[in-house]
Amino acid sequence: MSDDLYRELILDHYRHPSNFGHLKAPTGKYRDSNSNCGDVIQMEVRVENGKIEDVMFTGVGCAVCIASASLLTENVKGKNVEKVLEMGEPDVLALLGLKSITPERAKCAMLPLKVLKMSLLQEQKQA
Amino acid sequence: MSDDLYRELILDHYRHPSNFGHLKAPTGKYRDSNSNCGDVIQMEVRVENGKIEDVMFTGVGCAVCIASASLLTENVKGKNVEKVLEMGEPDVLALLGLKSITPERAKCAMLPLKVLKMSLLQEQKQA
Amino acid sequence: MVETSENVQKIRRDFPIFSRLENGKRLVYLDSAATSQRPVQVINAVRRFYEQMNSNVHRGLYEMSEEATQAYEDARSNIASFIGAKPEELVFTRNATEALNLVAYSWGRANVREGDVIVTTEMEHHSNFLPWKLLATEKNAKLEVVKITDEGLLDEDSLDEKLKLGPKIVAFTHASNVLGTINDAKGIAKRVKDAGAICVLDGAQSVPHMPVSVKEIGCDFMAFSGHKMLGPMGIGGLYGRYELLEAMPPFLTGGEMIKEVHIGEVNWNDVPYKFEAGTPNVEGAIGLSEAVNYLRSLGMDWVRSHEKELTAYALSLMVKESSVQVYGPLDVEKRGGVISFNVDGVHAHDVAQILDTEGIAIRSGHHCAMPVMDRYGIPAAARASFYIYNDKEDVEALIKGIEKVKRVFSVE
Amino acid sequence: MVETSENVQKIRRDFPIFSRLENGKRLVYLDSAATSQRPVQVINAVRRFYEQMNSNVHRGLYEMSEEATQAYEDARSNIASFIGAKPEELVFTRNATEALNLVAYSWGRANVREGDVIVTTEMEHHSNFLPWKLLATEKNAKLEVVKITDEGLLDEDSLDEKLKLGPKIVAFTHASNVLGTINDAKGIAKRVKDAGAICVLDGAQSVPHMPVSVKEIGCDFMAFSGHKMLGPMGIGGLYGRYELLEAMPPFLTGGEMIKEVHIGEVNWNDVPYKFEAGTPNVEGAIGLSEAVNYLRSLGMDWVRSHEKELTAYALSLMVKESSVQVYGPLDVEKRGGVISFNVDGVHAHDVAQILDTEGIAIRSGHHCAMPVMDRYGIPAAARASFYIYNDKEDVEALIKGIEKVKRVFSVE
Ligand SMILES: Cc1ncc(COP(=O)(O)O)c(C=O)c1O
Ligand SMILES: Cc1ncc(COP(=O)(O)O)c(C=O)c1O
Repeated sequence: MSDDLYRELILDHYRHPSNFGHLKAPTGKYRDSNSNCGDVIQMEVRVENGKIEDVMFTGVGCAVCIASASLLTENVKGKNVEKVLEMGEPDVLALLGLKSITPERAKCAMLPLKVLKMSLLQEQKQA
Repeated sequence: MSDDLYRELILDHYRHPSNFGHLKAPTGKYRDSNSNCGDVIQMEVRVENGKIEDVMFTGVGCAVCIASASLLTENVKGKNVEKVLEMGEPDVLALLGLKSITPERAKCAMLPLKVLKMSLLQEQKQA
Repeated sequence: MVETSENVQKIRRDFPIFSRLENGKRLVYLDSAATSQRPVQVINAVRRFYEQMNSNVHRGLYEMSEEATQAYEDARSNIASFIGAKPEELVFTRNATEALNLVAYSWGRANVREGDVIVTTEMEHHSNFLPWKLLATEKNAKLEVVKITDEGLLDEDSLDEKLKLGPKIVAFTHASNVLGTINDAKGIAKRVKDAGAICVLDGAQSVPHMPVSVKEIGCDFMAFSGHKMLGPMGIGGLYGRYELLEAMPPFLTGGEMIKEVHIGEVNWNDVPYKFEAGTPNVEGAIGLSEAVNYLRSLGMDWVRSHEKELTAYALSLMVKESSVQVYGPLDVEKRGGVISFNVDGVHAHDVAQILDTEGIAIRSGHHCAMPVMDRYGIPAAARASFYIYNDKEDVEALIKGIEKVKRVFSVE
Repeated sequence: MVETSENVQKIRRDFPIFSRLENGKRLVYLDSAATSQRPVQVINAVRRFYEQMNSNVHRGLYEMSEEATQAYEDARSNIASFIGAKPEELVFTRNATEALNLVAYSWGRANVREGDVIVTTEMEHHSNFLPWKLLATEKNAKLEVVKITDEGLLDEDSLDEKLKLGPKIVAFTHASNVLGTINDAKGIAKRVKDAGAICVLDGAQSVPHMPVSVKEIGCDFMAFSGHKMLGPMGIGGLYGRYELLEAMPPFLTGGEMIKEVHIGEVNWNDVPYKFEAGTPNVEGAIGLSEAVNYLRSLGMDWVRSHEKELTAYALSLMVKESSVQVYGPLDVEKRGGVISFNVDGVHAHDVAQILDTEGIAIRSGHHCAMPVMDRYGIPAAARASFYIYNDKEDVEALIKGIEKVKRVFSVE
């Protein structure tokens, strides 16, 4: 299974992540880390009329974590906030092209979605 | 071995302990207990010119503990304080007529000597 | 009756200890309230961990460490469900004592102020008494102690009186390790909550012996020990209501319980990890989970009714002996399988020692419950306690042993 | 060389885990700094306890309980002598983390006042950092952190500077779990004592790997963990100088740690029992004692020199790789068998994961030492660590594994 993790899709997004950087005028922003591993992800979103207009991320992490953030940000742009809040592990695995993942690596893969959701919730609270 | 503990000598001294009660004018007094078992012994001594003139005890305890206190007080009356401070487990076992004893029961048997020594040390501190 | 005994024979075969001879005699183990024995299933689970996946948890990416982490978290879910809790509400501790101290240090230090009232009872084990006493002393709070009746039940009036003082915390035991008394945890918890206090339950003597659900009871915290319920030593648990655990400051600090530490700044980890500092006792958790499976396979209702039967039988024989004093309620609906007693004129140590010569293991002393001893004006008591591997033969051996005590000490 | 490898083959046969396949490959276990493996001698000692004398300690008068008590206290004496301490100076704890917290809570709360200085270092595991940080915050004391050099040694000037502040406590690690650095514990302890402070040593990474004597070192407290030295999880120890332990208030309260409790009055038990509240991990202590016997039979000098040899070999190969960054001193006289490293452009997780596909178990992450990570400006590192059952073949497997990492990530 492990060898699967390092296919071109993931390695490409790790080396050249999409949407890496900061947003000009984010409406929501959140940062979190995985305990015991050192992965840190920050998401910045701009939501307009319940839609994700733009999203960017920064952070450090392993290939799975960074690729997940990169693929996720590509995927959610233009989506309704509700739809994104409904996303879960199967969606992230599908984006990564993985059938399954071990629990420790799942934490890496899922951190970006977790942080994204929190940034959206924060956005809503402020609105 | 255990059956040994309940020979007549010990049972007699348990039922009718010698020197049980309080001294009129003790020069030293000490009380201690065994953790986790509920044995409590108090010793009161009167020392004159480095000699134990009189000693009495009070307390509650098992047959071994009470018999040990009873036999010990009988034994030390008139003895030099130094001699008593030198006494140890073999002396107590000899008084009880026992060849050996398990560690838990040793705590019961040795409590009276331990308390007696402390009462003597206290006496000396005050003198 | 016969059915029960066959059951017990079958159970005993799972416990290697019963092939031991005690002083050359068949071991009659009547000290499960101190610690239970372990079935081969638990022993093997611990050994399997050592031999097949021993590694540290939560931090390893290699296969073996993932397996260990999974096994550790599966154990948490399994044990949590056994007491009616969610996995994230179960903190692993060394034993019930540490669990109770955790509440006193963390919740207590953060919430108790000068002049506040903390309530405990005369029936408590030192582990559910001293942490509150120290907390009270440190905070200049008042420790109020609910009385017990002569029969050995919590005194309802005394409880009411203490609740009227508006306490911050009420800590009480589900089942007494001396009197056997089983308190109506659910009813008391409701009254405690109505009085606005936090309800801390000591489940050390109930979780091993009867169905217990924290959700059903409605307490805020509950402590228990693995070694009293067929599990290994060195592992126990604290149930805490999620919102409370969330809001509490950590207790021990170190590895595993943080998200980020920089010299200037610290972020604590999520519940329950926030309370599990350092390398946990992984093999202990796995062993305890196996113990829970074993108990589940018997059914906690069976465990309770089996012990009730043995207790009723033992009490019926013991009350006939005029020179034997039995403490605690005589109604087996109100009590568990713990019987404390004294033989007139004989110290409890001597009772235990003489029973040992017959291969019978009981406990003697104050059972870490000196306030109970004070209440009955006795320095010590002998205590026999039953569990799943005991049967009527064991009860009869106990009664015969007491006869020997009386002979040796010439008690009428 | 050949001699060593034969020794290792012999040792490995004592460890059942090595018959496991990791991802279908021979297990190359390079994560002993996280937790060590257990030899069959330890596994059997624990099982024997369960099967033959499992019972609670210190409170039973029956034969089996006396045996358990004896075994528990023998374990204490044996482990104490292994670290150059007297039995009454060894308190059993769950792990090193709890031991360090005990000192911070008990000695710390009783002795540290507002404005006092507490010193720790940039090199510490969170377990020897957070308890002091919390203590400082609670008491409004100042936490001062000794710097480390680029090479990964304690900065002597920085240490001097902090000692001049007249600290109450100086806590430092004997061996770093990230950099491998071995500090001159004896020399530093003397300077700490001369400065009038209490000296707390974290021995978690030294006691398993080299001869350590607290008497020789002259520290006041030392913490260590059983699971890192071939023993079970859930058991560790705190050495404390007798006079200090005597004078300290208890930490956890409950059963076993008192002499008398009445509602109004409490007398604490003697040292070390005063600090062991509740049912201890008896089987853990017995298992750890057997682990100590195993280490003693190898000789701690052999252990140290064996690891030195492996470390030197590994370092000599790793420094040749320009894309591999190794942290900590390169001189094996100054370091133990822990090697942290990063491969350029590859996150440590990915290094660990790819090595796992080759059956090699290493750790990755911040190793519960985020201040060290901050010091080197890295979010994480991969870490390989050696113990008695590793040999040069394992080192070569590691190097080959790193080659694979570079291939997968196309690192030059
Ligand atoms: C240097 C150091 N100190 C303390 C600890 C904490 O040990 P434990 O988790 O067993 O409490 C560790 C373990 O990782 C360590 O390496
Ligand atoms: C009622 C009760 N509470 C708490 C405890 C403490 O359990 P442990 O020693 O496992 O912490 C006991 C054990 O004797 C007990 O009987």
